Amino acid sequence: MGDTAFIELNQIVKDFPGVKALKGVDFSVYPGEVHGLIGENGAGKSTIIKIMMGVHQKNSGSIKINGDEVIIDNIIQAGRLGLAAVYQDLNLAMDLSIGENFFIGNLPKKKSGLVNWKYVYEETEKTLKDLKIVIDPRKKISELSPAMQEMVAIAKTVHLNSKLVIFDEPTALLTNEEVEILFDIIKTLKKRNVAIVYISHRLEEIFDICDRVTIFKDGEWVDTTDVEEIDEDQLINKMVGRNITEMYNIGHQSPGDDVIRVKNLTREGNFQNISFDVKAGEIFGFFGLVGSGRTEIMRAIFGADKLTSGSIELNGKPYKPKSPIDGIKKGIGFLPEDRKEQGLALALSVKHNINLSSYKDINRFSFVDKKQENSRADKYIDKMSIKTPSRRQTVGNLSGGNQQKVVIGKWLCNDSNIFIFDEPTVGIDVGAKREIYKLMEELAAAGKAVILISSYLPEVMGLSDRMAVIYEGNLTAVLDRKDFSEERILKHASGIK
Amino acid sequence: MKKLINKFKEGKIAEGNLILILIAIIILLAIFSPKFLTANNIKNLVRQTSIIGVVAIGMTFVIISGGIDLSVGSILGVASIISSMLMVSGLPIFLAIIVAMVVCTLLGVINGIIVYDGKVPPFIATLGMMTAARGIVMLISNARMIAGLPRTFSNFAQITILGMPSLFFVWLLVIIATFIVTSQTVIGRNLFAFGSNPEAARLSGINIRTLTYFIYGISGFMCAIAGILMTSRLSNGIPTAGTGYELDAIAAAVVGGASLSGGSGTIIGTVLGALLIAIIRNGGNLLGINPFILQISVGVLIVVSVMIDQRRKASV
Amino acid sequence: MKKLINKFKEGKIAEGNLILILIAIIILLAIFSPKFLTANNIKNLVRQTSIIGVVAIGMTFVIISGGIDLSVGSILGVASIISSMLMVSGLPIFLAIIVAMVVCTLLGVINGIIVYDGKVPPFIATLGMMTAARGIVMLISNARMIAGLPRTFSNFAQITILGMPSLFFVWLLVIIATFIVTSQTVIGRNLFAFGSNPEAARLSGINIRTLTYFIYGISGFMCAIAGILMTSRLSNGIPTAGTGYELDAIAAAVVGGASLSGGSGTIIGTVLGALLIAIIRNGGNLLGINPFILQISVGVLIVVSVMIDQRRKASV
Amino acid sequence: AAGQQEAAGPAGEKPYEIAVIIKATDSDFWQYLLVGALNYEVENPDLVNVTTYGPPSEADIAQQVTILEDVISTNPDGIVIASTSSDATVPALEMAYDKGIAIITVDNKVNTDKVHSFLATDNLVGGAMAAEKMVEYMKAEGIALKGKVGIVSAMAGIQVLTDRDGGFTARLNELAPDVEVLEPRYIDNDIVKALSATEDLITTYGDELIGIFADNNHSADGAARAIGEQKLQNKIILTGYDSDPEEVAAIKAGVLRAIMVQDPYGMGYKGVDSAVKVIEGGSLPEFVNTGVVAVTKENVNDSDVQGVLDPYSMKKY
Ligand SMILES: Nc1ncnc2c1ncn2[C@@H]1O[C@H](COP(=O)(O)OP(=O)(O)OP(=O)(O)O)[C@@H](O)[C@H]1O
Ligand SMILES: Nc1ncnc2c1ncn2[C@@H]1O[C@H](COP(=O)(O)OP(=O)(O)OP(=O)(O)O)[C@@H](O)[C@H]1O
Ligand SMILES: [Mg+2]
Ligand SMILES: [Mg+2]
Repeated sequence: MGDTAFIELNQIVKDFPGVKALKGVDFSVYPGEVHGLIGENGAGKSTIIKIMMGVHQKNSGSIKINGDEVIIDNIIQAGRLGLAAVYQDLNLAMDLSIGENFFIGNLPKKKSGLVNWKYVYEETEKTLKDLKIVIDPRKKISELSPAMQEMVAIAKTVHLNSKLVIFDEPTALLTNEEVEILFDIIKTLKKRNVAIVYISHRLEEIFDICDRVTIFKDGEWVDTTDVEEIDEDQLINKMVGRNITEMYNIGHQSPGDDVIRVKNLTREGNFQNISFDVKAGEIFGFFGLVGSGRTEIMRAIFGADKLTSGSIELNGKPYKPKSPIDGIKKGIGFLPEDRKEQGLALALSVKHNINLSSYKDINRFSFVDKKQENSRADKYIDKMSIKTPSRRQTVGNLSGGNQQKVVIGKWLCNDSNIFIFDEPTVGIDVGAKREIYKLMEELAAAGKAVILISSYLPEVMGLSDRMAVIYEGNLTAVLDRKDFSEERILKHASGIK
Repeated sequence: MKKLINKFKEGKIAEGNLILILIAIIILLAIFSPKFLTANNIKNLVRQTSIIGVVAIGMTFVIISGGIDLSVGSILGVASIISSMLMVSGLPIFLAIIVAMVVCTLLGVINGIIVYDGKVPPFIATLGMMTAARGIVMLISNARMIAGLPRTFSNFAQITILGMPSLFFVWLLVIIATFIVTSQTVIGRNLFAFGSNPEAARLSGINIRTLTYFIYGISGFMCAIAGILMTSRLSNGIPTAGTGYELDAIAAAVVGGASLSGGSGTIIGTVLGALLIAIIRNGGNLLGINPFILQISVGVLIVVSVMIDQRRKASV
Repeated sequence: MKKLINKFKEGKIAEGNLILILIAIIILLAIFSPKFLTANNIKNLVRQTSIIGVVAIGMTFVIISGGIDLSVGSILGVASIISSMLMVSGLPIFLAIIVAMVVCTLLGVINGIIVYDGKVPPFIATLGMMTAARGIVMLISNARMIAGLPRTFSNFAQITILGMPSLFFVWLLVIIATFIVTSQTVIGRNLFAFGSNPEAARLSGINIRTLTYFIYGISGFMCAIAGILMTSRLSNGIPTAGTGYELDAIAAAVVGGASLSGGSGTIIGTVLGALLIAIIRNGGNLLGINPFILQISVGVLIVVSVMIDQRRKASV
Repeated sequence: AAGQQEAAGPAGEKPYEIAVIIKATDSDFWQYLLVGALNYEVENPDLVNVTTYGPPSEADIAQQVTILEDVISTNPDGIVIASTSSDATVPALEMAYDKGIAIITVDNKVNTDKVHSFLATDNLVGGAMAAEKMVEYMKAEGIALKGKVGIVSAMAGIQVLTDRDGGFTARLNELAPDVEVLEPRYIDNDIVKALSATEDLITTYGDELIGIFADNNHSADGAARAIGEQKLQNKIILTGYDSDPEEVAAIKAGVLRAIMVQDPYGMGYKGVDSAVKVIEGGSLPEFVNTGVVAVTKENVNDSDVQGVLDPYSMKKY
């Protein structure tokens, strides 16, 4: 760590229409340090890095680089100053090739002025290979799994040879293996005396990789400290203002009757011969590596995708879904993994989104019963403790965790009895995570069946009564809680017999 | 009332900006042309706006859903020719109108089928329908006007009720009905959800197939109403009726605040948008502005009013 | 070559479907009309397609970027009137062409400014320009054709080189140049990145302001070329020149595989799309099909070819 | 009806293939021309085989050139064309002429000598006649020749319309120098827009407005309706152009005072006939005036104008 900070931000204020995102925060990073930045959803983490990167303009405050005051009013300039970032939302051009995305905004030219494609593809291939990723860079990036896409984005940013590299929640989509690669990358950067900002909601990562950590709360700076001088409980306390111990400690029910029975389910190209059953009052985990086909299985059960063969029984009756309408009628609620693309109408109000699946029940001659609409919205805003100024707030303006709660509220509102949660806590802060876990507990206690898909092993292990493990579209094991062990699960998940 | 004014000030009424722009233009015109605020001119104005106003309302449904309907003008032509040919052939007026409405609604539904089941982008699906439907109109009418409509039918558009033209009341009825549908019914809620995020709407159990049929069907139905009004007003079935109306209708909806990417738009906004464009044209005519300069001004004003709207939205 | 065929079979060539459809139609027409595959008719065909083909290429840039340009027809009219008025007034042909090109490119850039800086949706921005530019054309030409062009200028469009019309070579030049720009230059690739994900493009440091100006400027420039070609071909400056071309150009690009939501589209696809539409019309004329039935067929075929394309894409 | 069969007999053998190309398919006027042409075919089935073509709109000049080129590719024996532009079709027509195809132009003169005959009305004269009729009726109604006269024009930038408006304005200026002729209002050939434009003219100029000239059938339909609705036919003298059923009704009702009717039927019929004569080696005059008739309430019921008013009544197929 050097003596002067590479970048130093003082009293930064940022207002968005209706929201004070940053209320005068300080933040500095030294060369060769990995600086963790944590806080609840909506605390202002992404906002401050976007100010550093010239994406947003601060309302007041100052930025110094190597001790000199600078004005960063666009991204190009930030790049010149040696700043680079991997943003939270995957910002890739899905219609383009991997190589092109690797060099987006920075394409190399030949002497003739034309794009040097040879260099583009060779360099991409080489750089990715160094990171143990072997793929054809001429492929369209949309053909990659989200995890691989994230790795491309990371590799691309690192390749820029910047003096400060910012990672905004890089691990949300990654498997253990890729997280290892990422940490190796960060260590290499550190050796090169690069300053690094690391944002994550997985606190153990902060302890694994960071030297110092800064905590934000509601747009205000709370503390900056050496990681060695703080423990996880203290960190959480500073972050959410209360103690959360034993994240995964929830009550477990004695299971009831089979609610859902699945036999030999097959969807060509996605999964084969999947059979399992889920009982009332049970939390049934689904673990597998990213891309193993869990989402597809659940989508097919919900009715969103077509099945090739196999049968499903719900409460003892045969069930053949043709569209989500059938699944919903039978009381299935599905929380999709991508809430922005599949779960929410972002431009509409909280109220509208909560009621989205229930309008069929709250109308008279197809006229919406507005009293019920409002009272249901209020009920679930309250029940889920959704942080929103009013039920009329546009969902797009809520923070990630609160958006997730709105989607859950939608299915509660629809009186579902089978809940499928697909990666429910991706990008969610610890406080909100805990609330979602408590909610699953409540659902199970009320006799509902809960299916939990997660790529985050501690979470599935901690919450599930039983767990199915999927490897490349095949069910490799169904384990009871007493048989859960990390080693065993990972073995099944990677196809080792 | 006070609440309303406050809401207005806070920019919470979506159509707020537009109302201000409209008022400003009305005041300007009233100052420069003493004829502008006469009863007669107002009557003319609403009469001139009613027909395109009805089309624009159907268009608003399509635009809220994230689609576009280029076939409105041609379907309007279908309504005009079919209803008048049937009347002339002796069918009772009432039946002729019903048949035209059914046919046009079906043409709209066919648009919906091409879009949903054929997965053809709305722009192309309705562009094809625009070309094909106009061809059909020309073919069955031999590109000729249809004359000899029953007197009672052609008189309808001439009637005034309480001093206002009958066309205005039809438009008003359409406005009220669609206002209720978009703001009070399940279909309205689903329409916005679908336009805002089709995949989320589907996964929430909304039947987006029938919804798509419904949306384009409504647009076709509105074209039928507009076509029948126009036929009554002109006492003739006109094969070229409605040519170019698609752009006017889209402009009205978008000036009224609808977004072509779907999920937003209001009936009242569209009504104001249609009025704004009509008032500019009417005012320009009253002031005796050179028609080409007027045309230029209309173009500029459409852009400027959308620009002002965007600015004010961003600053709230 | 074998590699190419394999790629083709695997559906990896974006324009594959279109080529198949095109070949099928050509075979059908060749069977039914012996005149279709004559040298003379082929010459006519390319001549007829060249002008709209150039406009469609400019449109392709805009569509790839996720925008739309409704003003192409009017800007084409501007080129026609300005270049012919200047020539008639005695300016050297060369200079007249340059002036027309500069003016039209500027009009395009103004579209870009309204879209980027004014944050007005492209549909509205260019709709305004469409109306305003046509007004300007009418105003400066007094809505009259401009006759009396220099012979050397009007002769240009009649010349054939190596048996092919000169217009074809201009089109070919434009195709080659834009093919290189879109596939081999940084600005071309930035265009795709921007259309595919504007936010990602911005965050990657692409200057999307100048890119937007460039895109609409190119479209304006292409309209200038097309307008000048048309003026030469028609030996007149025509104030109504290009009316309705926006829809033909969009149809060509979309039939050619461009998506109106941006990020995809190819120059070759657009060329094939323009040819497909032109061939249908040409074939209809050769077969002496009733013009209304021909109109209906064109509408249906545009929709069907896009539908087939979607199906095949989905099945790959 | 029209010759859809594909193969024509070898050149020189009957029936002759005659292609008729109109300016636009979207109006009664051009449909009337086709009736004339097709009637000729019906009357002489062994002599000619008529095929008809046309672009959807008169604004689309390039499309008409395209059609002409396509038609020439099919090698007909004769072409009858109403060319929208006087220059644009020249190269194609000259080529066809050189190939030995009989070329008959109608309605609009084309700037080349390589045409066998030209049949048309003079639109300048027709416009002037409309002015004369207007003045005549103003005098009859006792309206002082002072004030303003409006023009409702179907479309900007179309040559024949510009001629009509120009002929009208020039003649009216001669006959009534104290009357101001206003800038034309353009209506995109849309009757509803014609109606609105006329309403706005009436609102704007009130009593000052003493006459309106509408330069085609759609503009006259709309103008007549506006004037009729407000019962101003005795204060505002309306004269129009062309003929369609609505105009005829307006004439009979006294709202529209006069329409200048050309003979599109004759252009079609005589056009095909001329082509046949050329093919068979006859010689023809360079120009045939097909004439324009002013139809008013006085002569609207005369039997000899019925044919020009509604050629559809003469349709034989
Ligand atoms: N473009 C914007 N317009 C309006 N409000 C915004 C905008 N971007 C962020 N905000 C608001 O600013 C606040 C801070 O958001 P920010 O994205 O910085 O949070 P974060 O700490 O990154 O949260 P998360 O952990 O969920 O990513 C939130 O209340 C958010 O709703
Ligand atoms: N849009 C897509 N295009 C092509 N292949 C896809 C697409 N989406 C998923 N796949 C592939 O389908 C398979 C199953 O993916 P799926 O998303 O169901 O996995 P998952 O186990 O749910 O993992 P995740 O944690 O990503 O949700 C994988 O091989 C994946 O790469
Ligand atoms: Mg964030
Ligand atoms: Mg998944």
